[in-house]
Amino acid sequence: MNVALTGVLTYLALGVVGLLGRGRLCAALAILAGLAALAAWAPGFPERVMGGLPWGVPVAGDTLALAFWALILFVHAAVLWHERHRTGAFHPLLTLLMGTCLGTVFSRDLFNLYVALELASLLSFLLAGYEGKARAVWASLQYLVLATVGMTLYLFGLGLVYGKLGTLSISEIAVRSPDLSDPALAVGVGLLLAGAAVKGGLFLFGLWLPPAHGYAPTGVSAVLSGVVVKMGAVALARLSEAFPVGPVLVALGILTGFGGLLYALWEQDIKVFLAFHTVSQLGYLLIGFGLGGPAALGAILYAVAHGLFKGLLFLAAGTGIEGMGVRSIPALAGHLSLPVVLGLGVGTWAIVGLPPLAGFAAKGALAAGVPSAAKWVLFALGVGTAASFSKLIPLLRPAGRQGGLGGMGLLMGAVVGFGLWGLAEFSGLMTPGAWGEAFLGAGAGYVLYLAVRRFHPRLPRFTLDRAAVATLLGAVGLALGVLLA
Amino acid sequence: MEGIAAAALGIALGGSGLWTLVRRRNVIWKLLGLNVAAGGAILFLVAVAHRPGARPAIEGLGSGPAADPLPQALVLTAIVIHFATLALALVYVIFLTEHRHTQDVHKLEREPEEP
Amino acid sequence: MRWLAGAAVVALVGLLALGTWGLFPRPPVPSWEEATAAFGARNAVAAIVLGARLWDTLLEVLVYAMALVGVRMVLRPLSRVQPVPPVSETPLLTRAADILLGPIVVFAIYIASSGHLGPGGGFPAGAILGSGLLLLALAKGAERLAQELHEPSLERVEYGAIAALLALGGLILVLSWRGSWLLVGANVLIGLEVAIGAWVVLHHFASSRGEV
Amino acid sequence: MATVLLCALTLALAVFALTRRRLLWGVIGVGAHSLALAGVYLFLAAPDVALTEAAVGFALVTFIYLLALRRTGRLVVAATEVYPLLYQEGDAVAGLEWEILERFGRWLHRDIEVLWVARADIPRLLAAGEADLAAGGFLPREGERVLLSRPLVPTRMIAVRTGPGPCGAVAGDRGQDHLPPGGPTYEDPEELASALARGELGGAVVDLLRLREWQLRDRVGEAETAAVEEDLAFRFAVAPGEEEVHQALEGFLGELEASGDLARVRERYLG
Repeated sequence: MNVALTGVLTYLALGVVGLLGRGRLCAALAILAGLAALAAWAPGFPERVMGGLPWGVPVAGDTLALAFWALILFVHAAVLWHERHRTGAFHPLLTLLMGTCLGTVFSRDLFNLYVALELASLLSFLLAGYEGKARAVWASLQYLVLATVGMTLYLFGLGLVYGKLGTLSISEIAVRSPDLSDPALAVGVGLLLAGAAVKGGLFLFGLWLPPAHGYAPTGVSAVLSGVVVKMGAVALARLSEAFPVGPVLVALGILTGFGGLLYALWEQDIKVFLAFHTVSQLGYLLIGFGLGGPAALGAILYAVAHGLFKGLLFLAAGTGIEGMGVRSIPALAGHLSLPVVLGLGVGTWAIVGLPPLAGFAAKGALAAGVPSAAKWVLFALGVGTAASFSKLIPLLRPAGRQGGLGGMGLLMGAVVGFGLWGLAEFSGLMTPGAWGEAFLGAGAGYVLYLAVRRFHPRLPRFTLDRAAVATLLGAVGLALGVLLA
Repeated sequence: MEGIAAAALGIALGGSGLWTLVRRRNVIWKLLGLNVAAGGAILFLVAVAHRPGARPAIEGLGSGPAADPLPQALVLTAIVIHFATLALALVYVIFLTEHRHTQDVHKLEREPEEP
Repeated sequence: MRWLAGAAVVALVGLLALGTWGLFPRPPVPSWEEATAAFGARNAVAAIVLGARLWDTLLEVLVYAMALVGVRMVLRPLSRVQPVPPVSETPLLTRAADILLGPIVVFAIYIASSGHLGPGGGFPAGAILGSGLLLLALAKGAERLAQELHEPSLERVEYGAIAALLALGGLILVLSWRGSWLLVGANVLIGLEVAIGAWVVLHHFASSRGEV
Repeated sequence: MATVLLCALTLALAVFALTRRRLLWGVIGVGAHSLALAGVYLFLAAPDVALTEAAVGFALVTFIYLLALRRTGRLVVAATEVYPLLYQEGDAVAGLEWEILERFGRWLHRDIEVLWVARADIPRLLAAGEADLAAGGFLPREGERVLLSRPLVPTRMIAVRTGPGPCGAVAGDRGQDHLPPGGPTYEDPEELASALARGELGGAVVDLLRLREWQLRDRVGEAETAAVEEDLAFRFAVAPGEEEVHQALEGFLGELEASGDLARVRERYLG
C-alpha cells in the first residue's frame, strides 16, 4: 500500500510542481515514478486501511487496480509524446489527472471514490476547455451542472447508506451482505449508482459526454475516452462489489450499449462519433462488471484494450482534423495522410473485434466469461459497432505520407502486442469458430450499415434541461429498480 | 425530533433546488438552484450524524453522547468541493456571456456562429 | 417536459422521504476519544479531516486549486486593460477596512491553529481571510491591492503550500507519523492555500468586469 | 423546538429566494438562507460545519455570485407596449427602442429582459429594484423619481374628442394629470381604446404615438384632436439607484447619436 500511495503522491506533487514550470519534464518524471511504484507493488497487495482505523480510507491493489495502472501510465506516456509541443499548464494538468486516476482505481471507500471522481472530472473539463473555444466551454458548463446534480444525488445516497450501515468501506459492506429490500438502503444504493453513472457518462445519465469529449483538444480526447470515463465504470464496479446490484448494472449496460450505438450510427462529426462510441463501449464493461467472476476479468481486459485503441483512434482523428480543418467524416475522406490512415485503420480493425488485434482478444475473454444469453447481447453490440465504424472505410485511402506517427506508434504497438498476448493466453481464441464469429459479426455489421445509411432519423437532441430531467428520472428508475429487484 | 426535522429540511431543499434547476432558463438561476440542492444534501448528511441531545464531537466540550464525527468531516470536504465547482461554473458563465452575449440556456444551445 | 420534470422531482423527494423513514431512531455512536487522541487532537472532526482521511482532504485541496487554475485560465484573457476604480472612495470604508483587517487576520490565524482542539480549521480560516482581503479590496481598489499582493509570487506560494501538504500527507499516511504539530501544520497550509485562492477568485471576478 | 423553527425559517428563505423574478434578490435570499443553514448546523452539534458553511457557503459563495452578477447580470426593462417603439411580435420583442436596448446590452455584455407590466406598476418596480430601466410608453409624471436619458422620439400629450361623454386616460400615465376631474382611468391602453370604441367615453388624453397606433389599427374613427396639452419626448428612464447604468446609457446613446446610427434607426421606424 505504501509504495502505491507514495507513487500517487509523487505523481500529484510533480503535477503541482509542473504548474510552476518545466511541465513536460515533470510529467516524464511522474511516469517514471509511477512505473517504479507499479513494479514495486506489481503482484498486488491486500486491503489496508490508509490513515488507520476507525475512520481511514481502505485501499487495495487488486487485479483491477493493477490493470488500470498499467493502462494509465501507458496512455499517459503516449499522449505526452504525441502532444510534446504543448507548453503551459497542459502537461501539468494532464499529470494531475492521471495521478488522480491512479488514486481512484485502488480506492475502496464510497466517499473517497466520490472525491477522486470529482477531481478527475474537474481536471478533465479544464483540459477539454483548454483552447478556450465557446463550444467546448458550453459543453464543460453543461457537464459541471450535471455533475453537480450527480454529486447531490450521490451525497443523499451516501447519507442513506451510511445512516443504515454505519460504514463507508466497500469490503466491510460486502461482508455484512446488506439486504436491499430495506427501502432506506435500496434508495441509497440507487442514488449512489445514479451519481456514479453521471460521472461515468452512461446513456441517459452522462449526455454531457459526447460534446465535451468531441470538442476537446486531440490528446485530451484520447485520455478522456481512453481512461477517465472508465473511472465512473470503476466506481460502479466497486458498488457492485459492495451491494448485490449485478442485474441492475447489466440492464444499465445494455441500455448504454445500444443507446450509444443508436447515436453513433448516424453521427457525422468524427470526434463526436467516437465519443458516442465510447458511451456504447461502456456497456460492455458494465455487463461484465455486473455479471462478475470471469466476466469481470474480461471487462477489465476490455477496459484496457479499449483504452488503447480508442486512444489511438482519437489521436488519429484529431491529427487528421488539425491537418484538414474540417470535422465531418465525408469531408475528411481522401485527404488524410498515411500515418493517420494507418492509425484509423488499426484502431477500427481492433474496435470491431477482428483478430489478431486487442479488441478480438478482449472481447473473446469477455464472451468466455458470460452466460449464453449475454453472449447474444455482446454479439449484437459487436455488429452495431461494426456497422457504425463502416462509415470510416472511405477515410482509409491515404493522400500522402507527410507527418509522423507520434504517440500513435506507441499505441499501435500496444494494440498489436495486447492482441497477440491474448491469443497466446486464451486457448479458446485460436479456433476457427472464434475467428469465424468475429468475421461474421463484422460482415453483418457492414450489411447493416449498407441498409441503414440511407435513413437520416431525427434523434432527439439532448439539451441541458432534458439531460437534467433524464438524470433525475434515471435516478428514480435506478432507486425503484434496486428496491423492486 | 431535531434530526428528523433537519433531514426533512434537507430533502425539501433538495427538491426545491432541483425544481429550480430544471425549470429556470437562466444559467445563473440554475446554479442557484443547484446551490440550494447541494446544501440540502449536505444538511442531510449532518442530520444523519446527529443524535438526540448530542454534543459536538470535541473532547471536553459538554457531556453525554456525541454526534457522529465522520459525516461531519465528509461534509466539510463536500462544501469546499461544491464551492470550487461553483466558482468554475460561474467563470464559464462569464466567459459565455462575453462570447455569446446571453445566459439563456435555449439561446446557448443553438449552434454558435464561430466554428 | 414540464410534467416529466415535476414527476421526476416529486418522485425523488418521495423516495428520499421513504428511505429516510427507516433511518430513525439512530443507533448510538461508537466511542471515538481514543482514536482522536492518537492523532494528537481533541476535535474528532479535525482528527478525521487532517489525520485518518487526509487523503480525501488532499484531493479536495487539489479540487480547489484546480478550480483556481480554471478561473485564472478563463478570466485572464478577459481582463480589461483599464483599471477598475474603487467601489467607493469614502474615508469611512477605508478606515473601517484598516481597523477590521487586523482582527480578521488574528481571528483567521487563531481558527487555523486551534482547529484540532476546538471548532475551526484551515478552510473557514482561509475563507475568512479571503473575505477580509475582499473588504480591503473594496476600500482600496482591487488593482492597487493586486499590485501590493504580487500575483506571480502568490501563485508560487500557493503551489508550494500544496506540495508541502502532499509531503505532509506522505508523513501522516505513509510513515504513520502522529502529533498535534502535524495537524497544526496541515491546517495552516490549508488556510494559506484557501485564503490565496479566495483572493484570486474574488480579485479576478472583480477586476475582469465589463464597462459597468 | 428552536431547531424546528429555524428549519422552517431556512426553508422559507430558500423558497423566497428561488421564487424571485430578479436574480439579485435570488442571490441575496440564498445568502440569507445559507446563514440560517449555518445556524441549523450549530443546533445539530456540528460547529465545524457551521463555521465552514458560514465562511464558505455564505461569505464566499455570496461574494462570487454578486461579483459574477455585477459582471454579467441582466438588465431588466419594465415596459408597456407602444407601437413602433417597443412591442411584442409573437414571442419576440421588436421596435425602435428594442433595437437600441439590444445594442446597449451587447455593449455592456448583459442580457436584456423585458417585463411587460401595467403603466402604474413601473415606478414601484423601479424603486424596488425589480427593474433597472423603464421603456416603451412610459412618460414619467411629476414627482416620480427616475433618471432620464436623452430624448429619443419627440411626442406630445393631446386630448382626443370623439363625441359627447367623459374623457379617459391610462392609470398612472401622464395623461391622468390633464384629465378633467372625474374622468375614468384604465389599467391598460388597450382597455381605454375599447372603451372609446364602444362609445362609453367621449374622449381620451393620450400621447401622439398612441393615437397614431390606434388610428393605424382603426381603433378610433372620427377623431378630433381638441387641444395641444404638452410637448414631451419618449426616453428611457433609469431606476433612481442605478447611476452607473444611467451614465453608461448616456454614454452609449451619445456614441449612437454621434455616429448617426440613432437617426438611421429613427428613420427606419418612424419614416
